[in-house]
Amino acid sequence: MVEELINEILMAAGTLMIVVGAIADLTGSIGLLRFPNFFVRLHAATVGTIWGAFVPLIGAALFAAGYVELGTHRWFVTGGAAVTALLILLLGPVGSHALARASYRSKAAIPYPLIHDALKEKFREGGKE
Amino acid sequence: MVRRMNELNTFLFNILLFSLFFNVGISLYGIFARPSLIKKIIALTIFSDTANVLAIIVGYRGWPSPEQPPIPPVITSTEPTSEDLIRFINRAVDPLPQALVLTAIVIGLAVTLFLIFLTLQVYRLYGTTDVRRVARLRG
Amino acid sequence: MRFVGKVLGVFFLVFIIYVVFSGSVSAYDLITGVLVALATSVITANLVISNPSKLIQVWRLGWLLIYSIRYFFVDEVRAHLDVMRRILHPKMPINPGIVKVPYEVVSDYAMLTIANSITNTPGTVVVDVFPEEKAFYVHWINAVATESAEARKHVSEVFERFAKRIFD
Amino acid sequence: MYYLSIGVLVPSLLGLAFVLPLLGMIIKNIRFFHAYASITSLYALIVAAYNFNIVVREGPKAYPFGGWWPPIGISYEIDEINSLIALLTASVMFLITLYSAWYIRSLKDAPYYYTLLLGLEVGMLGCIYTGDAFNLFVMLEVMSISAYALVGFHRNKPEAIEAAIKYGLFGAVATTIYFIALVFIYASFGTLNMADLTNKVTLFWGHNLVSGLYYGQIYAATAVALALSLWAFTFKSAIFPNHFWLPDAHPEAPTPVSAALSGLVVNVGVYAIFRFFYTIFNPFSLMSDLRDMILLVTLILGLASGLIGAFMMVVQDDIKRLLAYSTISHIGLVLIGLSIGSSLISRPDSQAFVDGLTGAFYHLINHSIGKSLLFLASGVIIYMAGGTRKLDELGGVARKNPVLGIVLITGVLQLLGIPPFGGFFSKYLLYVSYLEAGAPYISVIINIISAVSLLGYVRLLYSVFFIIPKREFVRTSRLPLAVLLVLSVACLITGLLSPIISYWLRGFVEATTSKDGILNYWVQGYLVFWGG
Amino acid sequence: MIELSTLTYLFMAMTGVVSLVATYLAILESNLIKAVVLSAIQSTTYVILFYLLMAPDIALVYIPVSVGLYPAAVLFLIKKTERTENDSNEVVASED
Amino acid sequence: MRIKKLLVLGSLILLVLTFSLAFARGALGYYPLPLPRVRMLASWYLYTTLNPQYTNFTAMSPVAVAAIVWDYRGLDTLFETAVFFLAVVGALTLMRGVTLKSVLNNANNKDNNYGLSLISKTAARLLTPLIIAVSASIALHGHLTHGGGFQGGSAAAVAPLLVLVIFSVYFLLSRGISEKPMFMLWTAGLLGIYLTTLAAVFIGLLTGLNAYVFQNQPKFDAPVGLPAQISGTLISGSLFFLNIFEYLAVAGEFTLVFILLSMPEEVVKSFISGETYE
Amino acid sequence: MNSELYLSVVFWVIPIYLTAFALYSVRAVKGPTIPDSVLAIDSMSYDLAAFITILSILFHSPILIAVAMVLALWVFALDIYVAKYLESREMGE
Repeated sequence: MVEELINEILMAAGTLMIVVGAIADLTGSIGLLRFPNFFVRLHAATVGTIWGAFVPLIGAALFAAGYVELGTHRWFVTGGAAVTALLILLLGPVGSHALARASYRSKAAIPYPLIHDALKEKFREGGKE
Repeated sequence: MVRRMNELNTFLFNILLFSLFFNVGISLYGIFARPSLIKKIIALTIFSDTANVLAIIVGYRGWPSPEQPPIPPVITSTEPTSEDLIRFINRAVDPLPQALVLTAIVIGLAVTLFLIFLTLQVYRLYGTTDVRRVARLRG
Repeated sequence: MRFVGKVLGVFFLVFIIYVVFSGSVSAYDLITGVLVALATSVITANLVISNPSKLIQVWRLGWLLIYSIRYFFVDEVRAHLDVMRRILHPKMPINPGIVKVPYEVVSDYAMLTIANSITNTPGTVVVDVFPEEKAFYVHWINAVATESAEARKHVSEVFERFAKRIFD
Repeated sequence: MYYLSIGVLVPSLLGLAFVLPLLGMIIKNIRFFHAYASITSLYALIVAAYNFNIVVREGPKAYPFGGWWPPIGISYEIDEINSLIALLTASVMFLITLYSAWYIRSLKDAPYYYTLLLGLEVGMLGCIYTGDAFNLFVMLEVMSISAYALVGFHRNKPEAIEAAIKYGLFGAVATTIYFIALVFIYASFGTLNMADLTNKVTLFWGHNLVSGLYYGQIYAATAVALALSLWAFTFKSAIFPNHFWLPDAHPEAPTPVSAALSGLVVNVGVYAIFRFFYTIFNPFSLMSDLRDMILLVTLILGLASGLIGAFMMVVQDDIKRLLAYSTISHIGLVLIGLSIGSSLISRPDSQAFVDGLTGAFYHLINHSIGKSLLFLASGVIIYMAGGTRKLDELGGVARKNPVLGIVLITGVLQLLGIPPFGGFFSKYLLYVSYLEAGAPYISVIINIISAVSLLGYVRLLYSVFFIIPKREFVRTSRLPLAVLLVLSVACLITGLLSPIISYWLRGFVEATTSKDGILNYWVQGYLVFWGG
Repeated sequence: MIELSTLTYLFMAMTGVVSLVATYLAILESNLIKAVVLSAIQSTTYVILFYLLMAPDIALVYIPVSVGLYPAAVLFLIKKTERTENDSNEVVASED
Repeated sequence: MRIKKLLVLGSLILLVLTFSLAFARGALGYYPLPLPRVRMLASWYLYTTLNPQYTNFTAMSPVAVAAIVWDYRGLDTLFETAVFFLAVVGALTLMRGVTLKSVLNNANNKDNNYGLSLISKTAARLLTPLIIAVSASIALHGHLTHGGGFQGGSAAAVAPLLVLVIFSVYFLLSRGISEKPMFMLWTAGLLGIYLTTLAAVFIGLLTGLNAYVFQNQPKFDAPVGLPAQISGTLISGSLFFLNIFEYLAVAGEFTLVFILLSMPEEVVKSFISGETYE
Repeated sequence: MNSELYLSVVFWVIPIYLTAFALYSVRAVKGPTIPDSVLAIDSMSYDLAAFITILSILFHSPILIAVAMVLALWVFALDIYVAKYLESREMGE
């Protein structure tokens, strides 16, 4: 009985997170299309990554943990989704940062217009690049 | 209703098939007509990948019912009974093309890696990867 | 001795990830997990952990827990809603700028935590980091403050407070 | 009774290749590798001879790998023809390996060279032995990738690298196309085993216990599959539209490798065409009209490549390039012989049919021996002439070294088709078969091909023999000459024993391509395992 | 009422069309790095296809090979050689 | 030019849509969806891949693909490994004589000058053991769920590849991951694969029983077999060993290839120039 | 047990995800710069990982999940390669 209640709660929470994730995902993709340059698009991509992928993955993990009909292999889903979510939490920002830094330094993407650019001043002082 | 649904499904599936056929054509154009060796290698990978997807499609099976998808060819219990096996056979997709594609992917990767080394060597010797210029330099 | 500590730290990390990813706790998983974790930790211990004594200070884990709850339920929600509003707003109100955000933590992992926290909240992305200057350069979608001390208060103060407690 | 020797030959050779790079890191003495490679290829020769003996005594035999009976598992199936070609391959490879010990002496990288050479041998033997269409694809790749790497072995030579990448790029396309053909075959027949395919196409039994009957529209699918696989096989054996890589690749490879590529590797494509269009899609099959069309195409392609090879030979001024074009011409001749089975040309059990196939295989053997001989001899000549390959600069090398001269004449006469040598009898059989089939104009074209190529060979002989040497040549050691002598004796034997050889070959061809032979292939390859 | 099967087939069709677009642009792109990135899009679509065609085993092989190893190897190669394809028949596409 | 490209693309897509619609409406003969049944051979594989009732006719692995790859059609896979082996040997042939020590000596070896930012480096440090753990899990469960040696090995190769890219090749070399250990790992894996495929034959020769090359489980006419279970845990005989060895071989192979690819160009050129051939 | 209800809610998430993927691929194909395309592939793959997990629940095939993780891992590697390509003089340095 208690077990069923716990499963129910897990599935409800999972569903909620999945739905939130889907909406955030759609918003992120719209932002990626609408925003004017690469550096601003990074923010939209973060929306798509954290709420669009991390949250629904955790939701799916909870859902699978509560969804008995998947059989004994449901822990496989839970574990896989949890590890994937953790990895995305670690990898997503690092990837964004690496891309941003590379494209700023190599001028592959131009961040302007900006209201303030501390990095440009830094490079001008240091005489780099 | 069922027939209309079936026709819609067929239409959607055919889009996939014809996209893949067109991919074969485009990538062959890339291999034969583009001048850069690197572009040729990229086109070669696309070509072999498309062949692999076609092979997998051959092994796919239709849905037994609209809510019941086919399952991957893995038995989920380690001590299956006869009923388990019958249910498994009735829903699992064909494993043989998957095994063939596994082999083909690795082979394609091996050949491509070797071609990449060869292209590097071509660049070291000729200073270009453009086949037209290579042919001209060779005389 | 120090090396053993490092190995043990990596060992538990790898072992937990292995078992969670395998999704079962049968004897086969446990035995292979121990073997894999042992091999991996011996190979990579020096790369991963530099100060093993921090691993046994359990209160750090408690701070990590508090921090993650606060991060996911307060900071993330606020930042997400803000950026989603900007995306869906017909006029798309953005005000981007790259600001300098200094930090004070010592260890690399603390720095990584702050940087990832900044990047993971939409609206701020770490573009560059200069360890010798101890400063992030953050691309901020709504740069209300261009001066570095002010910007730090907006962007990274909370993260830094927790990161210091967890890793330093 | 399952003979382990059939199954164990190719995998064990592969294992011997696996350890070679590691040994190369440990052992620095180059002689060890010469010995290792020679012993390995001698082992291959002995086992191949043993397998041939089995087939001669007991008929076709199959070996199921893993104990999985076909078509569930893969099986090797050898009959008279493919065990003979395997024996030929193993023996010529043995001589080439011996010769390599002389050739590779100055390079420090013997382990890698021998690994690749062993890989080439593994690939060829696997292609020939296999009884499974997909395994043929894998083995083709094993063979091809070693060939690409060996062509580019002289890494600092721009031409070699360019030839290697051309060969490799389009070779990869060809094998992928063969893979697509296999997808079609599996989609329509539901099996990949050659014996089982034979049954389904010929309807010996029809519905198979394991793999059912047909699926979907087999006729269109088979047409596509056959066209695609023909493309791949013609690429591997350098038949006319796909011959463009050969004149670059074969001359630029190290000389022993050129001999292996020209003498043996091209045989594999021809053998695959034989296996596909005489055993699987045999004259008695349901789809024989498709097969007739395709064999007509191969006839045209064979004629074209015979003529093109012969004409291009005449205008070459590079000795190895000349020999490479001669390969195209000779493989064209072999393909002409193989195309006789189209029922538009001859009936399946007629005299012409057997004569044409006998001639084709006889010519295949003659060409392998003669071409390897000439390429290996050209290596010695180039060495003696100080590295030049231009015909005009060779200036009478053979006069300095009479053994070399005799050997060279033997090889040229073998390929040219002059009576005491084998080439004459095989060309004669090809000529006669088309006369018997009522297509004399093709016989005439065969003669024209021979006549045109005569000019090319005469140029070769002229520059090597009839110019008075004006400069000093490097002296060469005995080992390569001994190998060459063995090969030239083989040339003489194929000629002198031609009645016996052609009698045997005729028997083999009849046993393989008659209806009973095909039935027997299926029975040995499939039915025996299922106790039928 | 839409069904799971139709949605799956719709997903297949979408990925097919996207792969066609990506392939076409990758072959015609004269900037080789862009071509690599576009072929990575094509690879991603094929991963989806492998997944939807119930071949996760293939997907597991194909992802490392096509998303990870090919681009890496080709980018190593491009870094050492040439960045663009010098196709005289085409104007080099400008970045906007 | 851009307009032309877009036009061609649009017409291509339109062509695809038209063709599919025509075929779906039955214009050129009805092209149906895949049928809801598989080929007969496939059902044999599915039925015998793990079937405790037929102990003489099963591969004892729940994963049909892995069973086909390593047991039913093991020969293909052995030679696929051979293709990879020969390709890498070919690459080594092209790079012969170029040793890593020389590369190290020629470079001014300071880690800080190379590589990406500190954030990426710290993340890579943390990521390395995680990747190895996950890849080992994929490889070691190859006989039970999806995955296997190649999958796991190629995932494991990400770790050295990421370290190579994020830090630099010099960092990798200073940590002892160089040509020679990878070479050893690779050859060890290959030999393991090879010996496993012949294991049943050796057992058969020793015991005087009939056995086939590549045999895994006992057959009707060949009672030799590798253990399918160890104290109740399924290990599927040779599949388990083959997965392990393939994992080692593939990880070593890829690392070797990328170390070769990342060598600085000037060093390689100085080695290659000046060779002569006859 | 209301698993049916939850499943039907999750089912209606699919079209939203498909729309998002379409938009992502528009950005990925359009560019205009290389980092833009890579960023779009990146976000798309992470979302794909989530979507794959949801689908494997809907398909009742738990084994399909392993794909998600490997996808996330390797797409990150793609980011790093491109970043390194843009930044450095040679890939190995």
